[in-house]
Amino acid sequence: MKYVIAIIKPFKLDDVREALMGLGVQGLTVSEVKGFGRQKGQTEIYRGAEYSVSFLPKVKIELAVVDELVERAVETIQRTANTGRIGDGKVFVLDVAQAVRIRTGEAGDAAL
Amino acid sequence: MKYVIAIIKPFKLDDVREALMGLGVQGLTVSEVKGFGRQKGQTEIYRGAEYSVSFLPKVKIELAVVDELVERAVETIQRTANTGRIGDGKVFVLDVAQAVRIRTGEAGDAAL
Amino acid sequence: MKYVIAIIKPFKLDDVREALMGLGVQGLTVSEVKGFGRQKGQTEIYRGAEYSVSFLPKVKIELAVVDELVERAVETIQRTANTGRIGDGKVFVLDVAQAVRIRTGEAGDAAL
Amino acid sequence: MKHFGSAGGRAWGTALAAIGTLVASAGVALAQTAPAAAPAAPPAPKFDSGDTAWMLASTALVLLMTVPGLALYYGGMVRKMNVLATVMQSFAITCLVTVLWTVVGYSIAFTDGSGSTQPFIGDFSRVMLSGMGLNSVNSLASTIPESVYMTYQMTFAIITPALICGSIVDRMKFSALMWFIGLWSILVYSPIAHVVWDGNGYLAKLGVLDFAGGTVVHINSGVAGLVAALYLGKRKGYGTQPFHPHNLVFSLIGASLLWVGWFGFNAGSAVGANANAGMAMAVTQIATAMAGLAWMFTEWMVKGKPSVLGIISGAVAGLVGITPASGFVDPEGALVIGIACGVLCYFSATTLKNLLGYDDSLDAFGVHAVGGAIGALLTGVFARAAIGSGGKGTAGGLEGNWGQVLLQLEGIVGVAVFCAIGTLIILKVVDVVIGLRVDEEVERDGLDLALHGETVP
Amino acid sequence: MKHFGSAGGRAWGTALAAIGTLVASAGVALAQTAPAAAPAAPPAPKFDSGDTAWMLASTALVLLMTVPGLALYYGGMVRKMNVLATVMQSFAITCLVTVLWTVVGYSIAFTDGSGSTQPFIGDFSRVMLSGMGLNSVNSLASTIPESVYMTYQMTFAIITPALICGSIVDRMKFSALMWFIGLWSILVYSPIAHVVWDGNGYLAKLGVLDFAGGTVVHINSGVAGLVAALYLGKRKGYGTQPFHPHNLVFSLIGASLLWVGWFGFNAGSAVGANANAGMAMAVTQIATAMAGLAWMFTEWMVKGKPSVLGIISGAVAGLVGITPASGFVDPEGALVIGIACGVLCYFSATTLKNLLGYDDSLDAFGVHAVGGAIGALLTGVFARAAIGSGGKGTAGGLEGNWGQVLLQLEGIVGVAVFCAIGTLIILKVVDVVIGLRVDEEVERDGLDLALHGETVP
Amino acid sequence: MKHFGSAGGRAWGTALAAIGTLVASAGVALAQTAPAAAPAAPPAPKFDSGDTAWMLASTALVLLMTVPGLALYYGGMVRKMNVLATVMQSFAITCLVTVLWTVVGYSIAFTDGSGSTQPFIGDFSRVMLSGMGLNSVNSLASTIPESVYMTYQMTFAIITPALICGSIVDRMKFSALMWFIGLWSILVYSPIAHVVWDGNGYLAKLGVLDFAGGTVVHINSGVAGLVAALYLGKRKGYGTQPFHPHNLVFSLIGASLLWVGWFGFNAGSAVGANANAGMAMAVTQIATAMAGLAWMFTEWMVKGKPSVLGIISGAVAGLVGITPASGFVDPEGALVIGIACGVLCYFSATTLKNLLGYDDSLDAFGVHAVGGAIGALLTGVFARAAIGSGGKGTAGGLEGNWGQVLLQLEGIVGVAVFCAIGTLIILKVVDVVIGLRVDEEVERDGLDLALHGETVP
Ligand SMILES: Nc1ncnc2c1ncn2[C@@H]1O[C@H](COP(=O)(O)OP(=O)(O)O)[C@@H](O)[C@H]1O
Ligand SMILES: Nc1ncnc2c1ncn2[C@@H]1O[C@H](COP(=O)(O)OP(=O)(O)O)[C@@H](O)[C@H]1O
Ligand SMILES: Nc1ncnc2c1ncn2[C@@H]1O[C@H](COP(=O)(O)OP(=O)(O)O)[C@@H](O)[C@H]1O
Repeated sequence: MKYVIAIIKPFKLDDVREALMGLGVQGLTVSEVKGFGRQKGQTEIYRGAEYSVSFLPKVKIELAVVDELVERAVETIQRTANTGRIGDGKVFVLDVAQAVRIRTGEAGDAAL
Repeated sequence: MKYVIAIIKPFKLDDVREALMGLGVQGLTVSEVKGFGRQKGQTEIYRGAEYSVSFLPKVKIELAVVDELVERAVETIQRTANTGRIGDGKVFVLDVAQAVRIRTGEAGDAAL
Repeated sequence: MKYVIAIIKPFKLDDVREALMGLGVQGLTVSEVKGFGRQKGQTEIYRGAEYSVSFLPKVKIELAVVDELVERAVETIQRTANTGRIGDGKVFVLDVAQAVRIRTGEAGDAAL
Repeated sequence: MKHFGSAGGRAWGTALAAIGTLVASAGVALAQTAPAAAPAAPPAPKFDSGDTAWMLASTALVLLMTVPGLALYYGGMVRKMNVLATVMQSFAITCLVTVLWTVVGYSIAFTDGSGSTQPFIGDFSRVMLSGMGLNSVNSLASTIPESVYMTYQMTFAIITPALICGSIVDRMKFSALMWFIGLWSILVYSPIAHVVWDGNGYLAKLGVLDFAGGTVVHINSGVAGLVAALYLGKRKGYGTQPFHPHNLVFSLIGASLLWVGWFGFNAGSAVGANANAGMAMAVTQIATAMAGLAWMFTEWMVKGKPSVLGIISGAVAGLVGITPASGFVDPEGALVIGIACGVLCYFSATTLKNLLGYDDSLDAFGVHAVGGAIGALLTGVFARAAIGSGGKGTAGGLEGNWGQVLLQLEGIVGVAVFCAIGTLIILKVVDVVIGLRVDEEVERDGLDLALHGETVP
Repeated sequence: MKHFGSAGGRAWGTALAAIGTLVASAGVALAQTAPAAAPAAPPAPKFDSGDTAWMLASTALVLLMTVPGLALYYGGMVRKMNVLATVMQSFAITCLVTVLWTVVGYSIAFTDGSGSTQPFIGDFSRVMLSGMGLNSVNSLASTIPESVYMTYQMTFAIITPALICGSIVDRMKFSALMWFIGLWSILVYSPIAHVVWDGNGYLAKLGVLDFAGGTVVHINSGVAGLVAALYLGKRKGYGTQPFHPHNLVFSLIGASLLWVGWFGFNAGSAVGANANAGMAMAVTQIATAMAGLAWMFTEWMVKGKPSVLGIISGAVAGLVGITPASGFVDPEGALVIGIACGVLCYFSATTLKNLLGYDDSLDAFGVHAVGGAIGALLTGVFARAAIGSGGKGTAGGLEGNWGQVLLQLEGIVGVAVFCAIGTLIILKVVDVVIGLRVDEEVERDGLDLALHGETVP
Repeated sequence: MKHFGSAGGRAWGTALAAIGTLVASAGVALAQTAPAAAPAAPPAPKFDSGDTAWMLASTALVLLMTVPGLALYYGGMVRKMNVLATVMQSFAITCLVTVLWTVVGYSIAFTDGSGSTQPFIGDFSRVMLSGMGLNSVNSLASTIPESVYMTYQMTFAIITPALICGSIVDRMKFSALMWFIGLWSILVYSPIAHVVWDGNGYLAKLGVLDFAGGTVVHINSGVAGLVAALYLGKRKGYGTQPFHPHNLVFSLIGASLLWVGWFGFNAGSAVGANANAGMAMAVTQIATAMAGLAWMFTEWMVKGKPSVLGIISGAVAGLVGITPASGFVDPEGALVIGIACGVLCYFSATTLKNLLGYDDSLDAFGVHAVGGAIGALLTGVFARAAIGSGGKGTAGGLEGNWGQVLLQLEGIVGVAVFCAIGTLIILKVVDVVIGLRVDEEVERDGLDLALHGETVP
């Protein structure tokens, strides 16, 4: 099982979620994050002070997927979240040592 | 050392934290996330528009634990956060390559 | 490639970001989290009720870095975020199995 | 002391009977609707435009107290998942009571009535406000149009039940609340308003002093709140889980608007733009500020920190305490009332509540009933003949008339007992018919989404 | 019926010509500035201090409706990324229209005018408010200083275009909005205010009843909103993505302040502190509450839950509906108007909008135009001779004068058509010159940061 | 020019001596408490109910400016961790100053005084408001009860020190603030109010025009703010870290309530519901809107974007600027004052502040002192004899009386210098006794939790 972490543009969330569902993904977890990268933010001005916004709003998606699905999941995210513009984000894949479903105590792939 | 990521129902946070403390866990980090899964959300209605709430509020707990504790930590979380109802959440365990305590620079298990 | 997760005090964020940039890090992702640990919070009082604030505001930084940089990145974070006071936080390093840049589809180190 | 003897007991018994009559005859009255013919227009009365201007403005100010004032004051104090449900209560009650007051509430409270029920309720001559035309006048407000007085009093009828919500937030069904408040407004509020304020009212005739509603509004709502809190029981997790107030900035806005609006409440109760109104405004401001400081410093000493929630609670306690007194006392009396309310309400909302263990969630009882009672009693102490009624007022204890304090006590006890019984009966009926409390899961996950299908960020 | 024949048509044609004249002559007038000499001061008029007090207070109340009232009502309903852009619109329009009204708007709307344009626009004698001194009086408000009446009417001129924004949020350029509103205020609002309210106005002379602005303010803004929404097209993602309202607590504050401020709007339209004002306040309160309940219960039945957004929308619908009627109907009429507006606006803002598929984002049309039209028509039905004009008012349908309903219909149609044409022309011009809509990316990522360089947390 | 010679210097020296006397004798006076006997009631004066109605309403409006207006205006601009501490300051100052004004402040400011101190302070005859009964009248407000005038002036005494907080947020101890403001209110505010507004006041006698407080309120608070900002030093991280305003929606609500409430401030300063009040309201509205636009367009040109913070800052600058002028100028003067304040305050709060490098955190100086000075000077230019004092007013420069501009300058300088010295002394004393600034760690992690034990979400 792998743990996929994707940082994407916020307005792409619903598309990505639906595309993953289409793939058979049953669950995922989402959080609001701020991203710093090549994409440069705009400037916020407050009276005398100007701040260049170095952090841009992004959405982080985390999902554990069974090994067979990982490749397609990553590819699906990459394709769906893509706008071709700088700042589209990244996908990282990590190994999972164990997984448990809290409701039932099921472990391993059955936990998903 | 392992990195335990648990997605639980928000109102269980305090119980879980206390149970983990009882186990000897010294620290953990918490964030508010939105979860998508088998549990279906309610419908929000705004004048003409209805949105089925596909994302439900969840809490994510992250904690690094020494190898000896992992099993018990996972089991404790599973037991404490359990309500038996759909949407109780998941626990994932990942490998940690290294850990450092910022205050002292201590590394490895001593960092926790 | 490694995935570095650092929990730091919020007011250190800008320093850490700049120090990492100086090292050649191109991107990172930040989220607001609440930390529980040795550092004890203050007490909040609402009329008759007193709550000891067990969770303190922290900032979580996540960044994927190429293997060559990991050590220096961790060390830089540790040094910059350090105040010498309890509650300074932790750095954890995890292995990354794969990374993809959404905009281009580039994989591996080129994704960063 | 005689008022506490059998005569007093009998009188309050009659009150309950009067309410019975009310319930019975209301149906009839509503069926016939009102005696449609507006009385042959009398010669147009000469209204005072200045008095009318102030009462129009006061009406707006008192409405501002409930929406958005009270909505925000309460809404900011509950947990995030119940914020919308809480502000919804104030807003919906504003709508509901407006309609009920139009249909029957005003008629019960502010018409003369007749016979043995006269000391307790009015009659049905103003059902649907029939007969209230451009030229009509209520005898309690002779220099302004009746339409203004009716609307002004309506805003009091609105805020009183809305205050009760402070005791029952986080756990009462919205549907049950609507029934409870609707019945309470007609069966408890209107009669008590009649008893205390109408010229024929039982307590008014006794000489109980209540300028702007210490008994009618605050003791009444606070006692009803306590009864409801006890009936409903505690919120799940009360005392064990942290109940973090969502956003005290909202509460501070609410408290501020309560303060500003209270000028309409107290100075408006002079029913004119005159020196009585001016003095009522002055003492309101002084007592409120003093009570805010008193609560703040008490908390600072006891707990080590002065909090936003503390100072605004203190200010509200001061506003409550000066309410019955505002037309009768001078600035020095106001300072004392302020200190008393700030300090004592602090302890009643913290120590006392914790001691007795009931979950009066946002302290409708601890602040409104306790503050109202303190204010009503101290009115009896500090009333000055030179201040009340344009200078021909009742003297209080300090001017030698200690009997007034006993009278005030009778007012407090009478209203509290009547209110407690009425509230309990209504709660029981609603509970049996549709149930009062939300499901455990709804309570745990928040009322906003479950009851109203909405959330705040 | 004759008003719908050719005479009526010609009249409205003249109206457009009058506006042409206006545009042409405005330049000239502004160039010459105003006939500087203030008329030799006539003997100081004796103002009524009570009436003046109430109109000063009313002016403050109506300003409160737009800032912060409307700003919050709308701001709370849009997505988080557009909150500041939305509140900015109300605030900037307040500033812009104040200046334009000073420069020329008041003069167009509330001076006598002359010749064939007189039924449609005034003249330029009050450009830059020249000649408005301490002693001057507007004939529509004889007991108060003209400065008060001018400022009071200014607040109406402010809120009307601000209401339009409900239809165009989330997608219109701020610069384009400034131009659009500026032109609209002068070329559409001022003439319509003259037509309906000035003694020489075309609709005023016909006998169309509009106490406080059902046509001038609500139908006008609502129709302009619809035209703008259709012209701009839908927001990206409308109907497919969830558009989560940022924070309905803000909307509830806004709705509450609209309610409170509306007392100044409706009761203030009596231009004095008298029984007419009192009755207007009473019926405003009653219709609003009734409409809030009506929308809430309708939604509860249809959708299963009573929502905060629902009850506040209903209350606003009731405020809109009672606006034209408030000086003419009694409490029973108010209850009917309230129910009608609550129920029908619910369906117009939900079912009807979804059916027809336009993106009237925050329902400026669905609530204001529809509610305004319902209110204007029902004014014709429920107007009572004993209520209007200090007791010497126009009778409505229920008192036998059904012709009034047709008159009201002419008022509605006349204003709607004129407004629609004027709005369309202005939009087209601004679109051609600077473009109306923001870039797709700006719309997607939010207007706050892109247009104003700021964000909310 | 003579007023700047030695006579003027001596006069201001006496002022400081008068304050010395004040400090000394206050203790005595308070010990004796007040001459308890209320003067044998004179025949009841005939108050004007319309004037009284407007002044009651105005008092409510001015209170609304501070709570919640100013609290929100400032609270929305600071970082999230200091929001509650900031709103707490406004609320606590409201309470504190109310009590101090009751005890001694009103007496110092608005009684006649005697002897050589008369031009600078009053006497102690109204300590504890003794002698203020239903029939008493203040000679500055002859048509309304003294209780109303006292409370009205109290709201000015409240907002002035609350404005200072804009300069010192994020770093001053709450306890130190209470001491500082308490002393400042008695020793700086009350004397200056006497000097400028009391019939016997030094500047009043000279003929300095300040209708509603350009010097007393705005220059006074702005200068005090600057002195405090300089004394305290910059906030940690100022200029290097981003200080993100918590929520500008709160600031916009605050600015809007300031605007609405300012009608009570300026039009209320006519102390009656008359044509002067009407004109003051009109010019207030016009100057505010013009300044809002002026700041917005300046920022738009300079920085490329019109911001919410910009337009609301401009509006506040306009309100400040028109304050001294509001009873004296006509709409054209108002437009010029609006433009001047909008543009110049923009540069003073941005360019000038950055240039000089002080950390006047929320620009109490840059907006209030600068705007107040601009307004005070331009009052001298644009005052029209036909507008002031019911038509018998002072002419300004444009009507030939350029000497008035110099007089105004003397007023500005006199107030600024006196205020600066007084403020500095008080700060020094409080600093030595209990220390002014919070610990570095508290400043870094936020005042909300450390000082008040509360947080916002
Ligand atoms: N090394 C990294 N580790 C973690 N997150 C990253 C990293 N680099 C970029 N990100 C995240 O991806 C987002 C997009 O990256 P950016 O460099 O702006 O554009 P792109 O993905 O097109 O190269 C960033 O805002 C940040 O949230
Ligand atoms: N594959 C997954 N990866 C990450 N998080 C998941 C995954 N599946 C579920 N979750 C998280 O767990 C929560 C509960 O899952 P759900 O399927 O609703 O119920 P259950 O845990 O009872 O099977 C989800 O809301 C989501 O936050
Ligand atoms: N085992 C852990 N796993 C994850 N996060 C931790 C762990 N221990 C501590 N933290 C995080 O680090 C923060 C600081 O830890 P704390 O024990 O208070 O101080 P220190 O880092 O100085 O030892 C905590 O608030 C928490 O967010």
